[in-house]
Amino acid sequence: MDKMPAWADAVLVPLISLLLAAFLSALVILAIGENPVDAFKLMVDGALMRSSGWGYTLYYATNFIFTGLAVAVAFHARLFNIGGEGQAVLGGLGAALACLFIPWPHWSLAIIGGAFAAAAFGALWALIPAYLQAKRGSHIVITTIMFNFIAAALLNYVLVNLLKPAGSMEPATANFPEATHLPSFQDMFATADNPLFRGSPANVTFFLALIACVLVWLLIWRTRLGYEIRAQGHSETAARYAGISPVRITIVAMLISGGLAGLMAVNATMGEAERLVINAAEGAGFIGIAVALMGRNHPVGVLMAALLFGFLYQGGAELALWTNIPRELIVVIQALVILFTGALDNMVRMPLEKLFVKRRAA
Amino acid sequence: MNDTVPAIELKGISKAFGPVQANKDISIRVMPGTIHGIIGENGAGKSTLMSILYGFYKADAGEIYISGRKTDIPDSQAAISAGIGMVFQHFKLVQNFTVLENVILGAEEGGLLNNSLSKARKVLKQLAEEYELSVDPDALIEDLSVGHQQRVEILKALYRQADILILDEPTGVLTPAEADHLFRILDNLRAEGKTIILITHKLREIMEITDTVSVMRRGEMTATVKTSETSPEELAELMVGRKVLLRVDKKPATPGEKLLEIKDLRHVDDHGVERLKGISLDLRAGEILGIAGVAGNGQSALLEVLGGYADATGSVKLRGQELPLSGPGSDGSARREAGIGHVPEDRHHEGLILDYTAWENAIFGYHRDAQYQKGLLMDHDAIRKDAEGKIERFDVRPANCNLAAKNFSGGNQQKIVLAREIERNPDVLLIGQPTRGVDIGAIEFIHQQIVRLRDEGKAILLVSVELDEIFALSDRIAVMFDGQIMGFRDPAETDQRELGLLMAGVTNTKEASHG
Amino acid sequence: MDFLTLLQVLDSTVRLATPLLLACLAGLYSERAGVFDIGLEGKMLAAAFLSAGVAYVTGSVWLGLFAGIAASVALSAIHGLASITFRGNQLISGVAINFLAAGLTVLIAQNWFKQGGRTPSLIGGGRWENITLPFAETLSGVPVLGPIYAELISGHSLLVYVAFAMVPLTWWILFRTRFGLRLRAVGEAPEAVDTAGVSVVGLRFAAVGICGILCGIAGSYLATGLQAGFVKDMTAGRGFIALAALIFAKWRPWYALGACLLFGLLQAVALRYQNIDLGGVVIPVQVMDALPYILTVVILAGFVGKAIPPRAGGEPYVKER
Amino acid sequence: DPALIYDLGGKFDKSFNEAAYNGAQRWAEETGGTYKDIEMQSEAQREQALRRFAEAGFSPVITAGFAFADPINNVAADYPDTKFVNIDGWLPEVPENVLLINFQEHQGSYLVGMLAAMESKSNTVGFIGGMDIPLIRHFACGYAQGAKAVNPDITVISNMTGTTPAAWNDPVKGTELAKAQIGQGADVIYAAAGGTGIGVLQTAADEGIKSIGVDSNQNHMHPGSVLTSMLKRVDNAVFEAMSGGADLETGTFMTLGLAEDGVGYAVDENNAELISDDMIAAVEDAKAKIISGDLEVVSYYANDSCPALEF
Ligand SMILES: Nc1ncnc2c1ncn2[C@@H]1O[C@H](COP(=O)(O)OP(=O)(O)OP(=O)(O)O)[C@@H](O)[C@H]1O
Ligand SMILES: Nc1ncnc2c1ncn2[C@@H]1O[C@H](COP(=O)(O)OP(=O)(O)OP(=O)(O)O)[C@@H](O)[C@H]1O
Ligand SMILES: [Mg+2]
Ligand SMILES: [Mg+2]
Repeated sequence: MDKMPAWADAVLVPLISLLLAAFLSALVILAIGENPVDAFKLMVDGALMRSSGWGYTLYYATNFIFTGLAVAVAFHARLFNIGGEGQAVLGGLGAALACLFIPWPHWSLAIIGGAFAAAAFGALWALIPAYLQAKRGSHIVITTIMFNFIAAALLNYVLVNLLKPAGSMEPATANFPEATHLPSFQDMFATADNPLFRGSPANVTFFLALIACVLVWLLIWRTRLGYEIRAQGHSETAARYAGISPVRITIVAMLISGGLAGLMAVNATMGEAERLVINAAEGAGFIGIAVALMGRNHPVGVLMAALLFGFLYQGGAELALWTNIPRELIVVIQALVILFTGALDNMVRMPLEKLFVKRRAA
Repeated sequence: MNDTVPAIELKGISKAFGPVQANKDISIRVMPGTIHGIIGENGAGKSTLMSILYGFYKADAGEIYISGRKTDIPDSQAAISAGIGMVFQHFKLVQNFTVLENVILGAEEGGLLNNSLSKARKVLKQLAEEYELSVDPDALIEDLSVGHQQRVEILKALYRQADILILDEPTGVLTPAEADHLFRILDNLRAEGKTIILITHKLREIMEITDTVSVMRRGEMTATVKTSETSPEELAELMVGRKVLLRVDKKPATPGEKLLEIKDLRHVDDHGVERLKGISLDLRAGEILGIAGVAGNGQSALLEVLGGYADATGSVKLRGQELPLSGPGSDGSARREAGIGHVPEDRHHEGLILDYTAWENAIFGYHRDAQYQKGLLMDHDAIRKDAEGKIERFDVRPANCNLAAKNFSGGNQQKIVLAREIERNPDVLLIGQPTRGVDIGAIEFIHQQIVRLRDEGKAILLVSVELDEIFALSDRIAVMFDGQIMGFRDPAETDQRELGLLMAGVTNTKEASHG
Repeated sequence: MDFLTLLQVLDSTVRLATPLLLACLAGLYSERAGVFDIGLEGKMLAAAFLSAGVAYVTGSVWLGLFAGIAASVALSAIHGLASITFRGNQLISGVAINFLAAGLTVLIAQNWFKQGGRTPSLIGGGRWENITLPFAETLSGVPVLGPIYAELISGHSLLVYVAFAMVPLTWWILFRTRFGLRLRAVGEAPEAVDTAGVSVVGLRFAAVGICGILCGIAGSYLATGLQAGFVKDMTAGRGFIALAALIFAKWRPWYALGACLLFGLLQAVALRYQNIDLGGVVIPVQVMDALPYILTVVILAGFVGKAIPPRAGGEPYVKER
Repeated sequence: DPALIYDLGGKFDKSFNEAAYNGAQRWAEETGGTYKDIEMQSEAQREQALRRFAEAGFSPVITAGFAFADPINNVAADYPDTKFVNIDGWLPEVPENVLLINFQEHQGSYLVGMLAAMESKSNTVGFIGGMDIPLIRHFACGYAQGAKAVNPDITVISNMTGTTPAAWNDPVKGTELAKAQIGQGADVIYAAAGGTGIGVLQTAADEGIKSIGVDSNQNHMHPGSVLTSMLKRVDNAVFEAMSGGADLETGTFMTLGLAEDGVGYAVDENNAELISDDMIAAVEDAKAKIISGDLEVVSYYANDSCPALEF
C-alpha cells in the first residue's frame, strides 16, 4: 500500500520543499541587508510585468525545458545524466557547423537542420558514457561529469583554433548567415504601435520546446519504448525477465537524453547569440537537474519548473541591475531548490508519510 | 542455571513497516539450554521479530526480558552485551574482508588492530577445534562457499561469547550434508547450555532438533507447543490457519510429442561459477515435469536459461527447432514468441514491476505484441480491456486494474503473473515456485490452472522447493543437485525420503534407503 | 629540458598537487565510508573564501585556517544530513553543495568586502610563510641532490607538508586502526557494521566530517598558501580533478598521491608549455587540460585496471523500506 | 544620468574595470552627479543590460570591454536618443549614437618595456598576458619593442594564461607562470592579465623581483616591488564621456595615445625610489619622439605580427 496519496507525492512534497527553499533564500537576502519582499516584487516586475521580461523568462525557460527533459528521460531509466552541460555544448557545436557550412535558404529549414545537428551531436556525446555504463559498468555520473570537462576543452579548442574568425578577440564563431536567424517573439508578435517582446531573446524555439514536452510525454507514457524505459528504471531484473535489453535501453535513453540536451543549443546559439560562444550552455545543463527534480520527471512538471527557473533567472538579472544583490543570489536559490527538492526530499516526505499513515489508521 | 527463568521472554512486541503490520502483540518465552523453533509462512514476521530481539529494528511496543531481567535493546550493541548472537537470513559479512577481520569487526580490543587480530586468531583456532567450525582465518569472504560463510557468522557470535544464538533460516542455502553438520554443532551448543532460536520452513528440521516450537501467522504468534507433543500436520495447520490438503484432483497424464528437448545445457554465472553442468531432459506435451532440489542447485539457473535471460551453451530444441542460447534471439521476448511462457520464481524482482499498475503488468513481456499497439503508440484501451478480463477470470482481488502491483497481496500478485502467462496459451510453460507465500485458497486455484493447462496438451516445467507441491502436481519428477540431474522418478513409485537422498547427491538411492 | 627547469616544473607540480591531494584524501575518507561526494569542489571553495576573509580581517592565517575548516565542515554537515540522516541522493546533494558554495561565497564576499566577490589581498600574517627546511641553504651546493632538497623539498608552506604527511597517516588509519577497519566496513557492508553493534550513522558522519576538515585545509591552502586572497570560483574545477584522481587511485591513499602528482604535473606542464610540440605533432593545451578527465574515463571503462568503488557507496543505508 | 557597465572581470579587478570605476567616481565627486553601474556575469546579459539602461533613460551608457561592441551595434538603432560609449571595441561602421574609444596600448607598453630593460640585471624580462587575443599581443609587442630599444640583446619571455575569458581571473596560474619566468631568469615581469595579474604581482613581490602593473596604477599593491604601471587612462575616457553628457560627440572612433595622455607610465611615492632620473630622462625622450612621430612603435594590428616578439 502506498504510504501517501499520489497527489501528495507529486504536488505537496515539492511545494513544501520549494517553500522551504524560498524561506531560506529570503533569509539570505535579509542577511545581506536587503528586503526580501522588495526583492521579490522587483523580480516579478522585471520578469513578468513587461513583455520583454517575459521574453527573457521564456528564453531561459526554453533552455531549461530541454535540459530538464533530458535529465527526466534518463531518470526514467534510472540513469543520472549529469552531463547535460557537455551535451548542450556539443549540441551548440553541431548547430554552429550546420549553420555555418550549409547554405540554408530559409530559417524554417535551418531550424530543422540545426535541431537535427544539435540533437545528433548532443546524443553522440552522451553515447560514450552510455556505452561505458551499459557494457562496462562505469558509473554514468562520474563519466558524464568528466565528459562535461572534456566537452569544454574540446569546444575551447575548436573555437580558438578552428572556428574563430581571424583577428577576432573572442573565442566565438563568426555570425551565422542571415537565413539561419530564427524569428524572435518580437519578430512574430510585435506590431508597429505595440513593440511586444522588444529586444528579448525568446524565439520560435520555445514552441519547439513545447513540442518536445508533448513528444517526451508520448514517448514515456504512450510508447513501447517508454514502457520499457520505465520498466528498466523500476526494476532491471524484471526488465531482463521481460526480454528488455538493459544495454539497449541504457544506450537509447541516453541518446534521447543527450539529444534533448543538445537541442538546447538551438535556442541559445541559433535563437539568441546567432553564433557559437564559449560558454553557450551557461550552466543550463545543471539547472536541468533541478528542473527535473522539481518537475518530478514529468513533462508538465518540467515545463512548470522551467518557467519558475526562467523567472528566477530573469528576475535575478533584474535584481542585479537595480539593487546591490549580486546575481549569485540566483545560484544560491537554485542550490537550495536542488537541496530541498532533491537531496533533502525525505526531510519533508517522512513526516508527511507518517501523517498520512496515521490519518488512515484513524 | 535456573531452569524456571526463561532465557528470553518477549512481551507484547509490535512492529509496523509503514502500513504493514509485521508483528502484532507477540509474546514468547524461551527456556535456557533449549532449541526453540519458529515457523511460519513467508512474510509471517519471523525475521522481523528476531531482528527486534537483536536490536536491528526498533519495536513500536513491547518489552524484552533476558534471563528474567527487563532489558532495553535499542541497537545490536545492546543485544551483544546481553549475550545474544544472530545469524541472519541474509549474511551480514563484509565481502572483501578476511574472516578474521569480519570476526573482530565491532569487537576489537583497543584502537589498533594488531592485538585484536592476533587474539582473534587464537580464539578462532580454539573454537574451530571445539565445534568443528574450521575456516581459514585469512580467506576473503567472497572466496568462501555459503556454508563456510555461515560458519563465519556463527563464529562471529561465539567470539562475542553469545549465550543465546538466533539462526534465521540457516538451512535454506545448505546442502543436506552441510545442514546435518550444522545440526550437530547446534546439538553441541545446546549441550553446553546455550539457548538457540531456529527459524525454518522445514517441518522435518523442527521435528528433528527443536525442544519447543512457536508458530507465526500474519504477524501473530498462533501457538507455542512442545515438539514432542505435536506433529507436522498440526504445525502445518497452525501455520496457514486451516487444514492443509495438498492433493490435487487430476486425471492421469497422457503425454504426447516431445515439445522441448534439452541436451547438455551448461551455464556459468556472473561470478564464474558453473551453475548448470550438462543438463539433458525431454518435456512432452500434456505432462508436468517437476524439478526438485535444495535451493541453489541450479533450478533457478535452468529457468533463467530457458526463459531467455541467462546465456548458456548446449542445445535446446522446441518442436525440433533449435533455440539460440546466447546473443540475438535468445532474450525473453524471443522465447515468448517461440511459445515459451514463464512464471518466474521471484514475482517481486522478475515477474512484476511493482510500481506499474495491474493493467501494465498484465502485458509485461508481451508489450510488443501487435494487438497492444495502435500506430506508433500503445493502445491503452485495448490493454486495459484485456487486463480486466484476466483479472476477472483469475479472481484477482481487488478487481481494480488501475491499482499498482505493489498494492496487491502476495497471492493476488501471483495470480496476475499466472493470468498473464497462462492466458497466452504457451506450448511450454516454465513455472517457478508457483505458490510461494500464497494462501491456501489461492494455492488450490493456482494448482487447478496448472493442471488444466496440462490437460489442454501443454508441457509444463515446474520448479518448487516444496516437495509436497512437486508430489501433488508432477507427472514425472527430476531431482537436481549441484547443477546436474540426479535422476527421474515417477511420483507414484517414490517417496520423500528417496527424493531427499537424491537432493543430497546420493545416487545409489535404493541401497542407501535400505542401508 | 634542463635540470633546473625540470626542478621548477616539479616544484610547481608539488604546489598544484597539494590542493588536489588534500581534496582527494578528503573524498577517500568519505567514499570509503560509502558516502559519495561530488561536493569536494564546493567545500574547497567555501573554505578558500572564509579562510581568506578571516585571515584578512584578523591578520592571522591560523584563524583563517580554522574558519575555512569550519565552512567546509558546515557544508559536510549538510551533506551528511541529506545523505545519511535523510537518506537522500548523495549525488544530488553534492551538486547542490557545489552550487551553494559558488553562490554564497560571492554573495557574502560582495556584501562583506564590496570588491566584486573577492577578498582584499592578504599581507603579512594573513598568509602561510614558506618554510625553509634546515640546511637547505648549505646543501644547495651539493650537485643534483642539493638543488632537489633546496628547491623541490624545502621552501613550501606548512600545509604542503601536512598534505603529504596525510598520505601515510591515512594509510595507517585505514589499515591499521579499529576506526579504519570500521570505516572501510561501513562503505562495503553497512549492515555488517550495524549488526556488529557499531553505529553506521556515527561512522559515516565521522568520515564525512574528516572529509570536511581536509577539504577545508585544501581550500585554505588555495587562498592563503598558494594565493594571497580569494577570488570568485578560485577552485576552478580542482574538486572534480580530485574526484577523478580518487577514482584513478582506486580509493587507495598511496595511489592517490601518485594520481594527484600526475594530475599536478599535467597542470604544471600545460601552464608552462601552452602547446607541446612532440617532434611534429603539436599537442594543444586543451588536450593537456582535459587529460585528467580522459584518463579517468579510461580507467573507469576498465581498459586499464578496473576501479571498483566501495560496494555500498552512493547508497543510503535503509533498514526499513 | 550616465550608466557604466563593467566587463566580466568585475568592477574591482584592480585593473581595467577598476580604472573605469575610478573615472566614474571622480566624475561623481567633482560634479556631484550620480551614475548607475553594473557588472556583467554572463554573455547573454550584455544586450539586456544595454536595453534596460536605455529604456530607463540613462545616457550615455558607457561600456568597458570590446565584447560590448557587437551588442551595442545591435541595440543602438532601437534607442536613437541614447548615446552609447564603448571602450576597446571595434566596429566596421560606427552608428550615429555610438562612440568607440581605443587606446594606443603599444605606445605605453613601449615605455614600460624600456623601464623594464633598464631595470633588469639578468637581461631577461617577462610578459604575462591574460587571454590570448590580438589586444594582449598588442600590449606584448609594444613592450618587447621598448625593451629591445634599450638593450637589443635582451630576452623577452612571453606567456599567455589561457584561451578563454577564464584566463582573466586565474591568479593561481598567474603565480605559476611568474615562477616559471623567474626560473627562466626574468627579473622584471609585466602583467597584462586582469585579475590573473594579481597573482603575478604578488609572486614578484614574494620572490623579490620587479613587476609592472597594467591599466590602473597598481604601484600601491606592493610598494617597492611594482616597478611601474602601464596606465591606460580608461578613467579619463569614462570621465570625459560622463562629462560630455548630452553633448557627447558620437558616431566616431576616438583613439587615445601618448599624445592625448591616453596611455602612460605611473610614477608615485610607491615607486619613486625604484626609478632613477636617468630612466625617466630616457623614457621621456622616447615619449617625445613618439608624440612627434620621430619614433614609430609598430602595432601588432598592422599585420598581425610583431617584429620584436614571436608568439
Ligand atoms: N525492512 C522492511 N521494510 C518494510 N517492510 C518490511 C521490512 N522487512 C520486512 N517487511 C515486511 O514485514 C513483513 C514480515 O516480514 P519478515 O521478513 O519478518 O517475514 P518472515 O516471516 O521472515 O518471512 P520469510 O519466511 O520470507 O523470511 C512482510 O510483509 C515484509 O514485507
Ligand atoms: N514490503 C512491503 N511494502 C509495502 N507493502 C507491502 C509490503 N509487504 C506487503 N505489503 C502490503 O501489505 C498488504 C498485505 O500483504 P501480505 O502479502 O501480507 O498479504 P496477505 O494477507 O499475506 O495476502 P496473501 O495471502 O495473498 O499473500 C498488501 O496490501 C501488500 O501489498
Ligand atoms: Mg525471514
Ligand atoms: Mg502473504
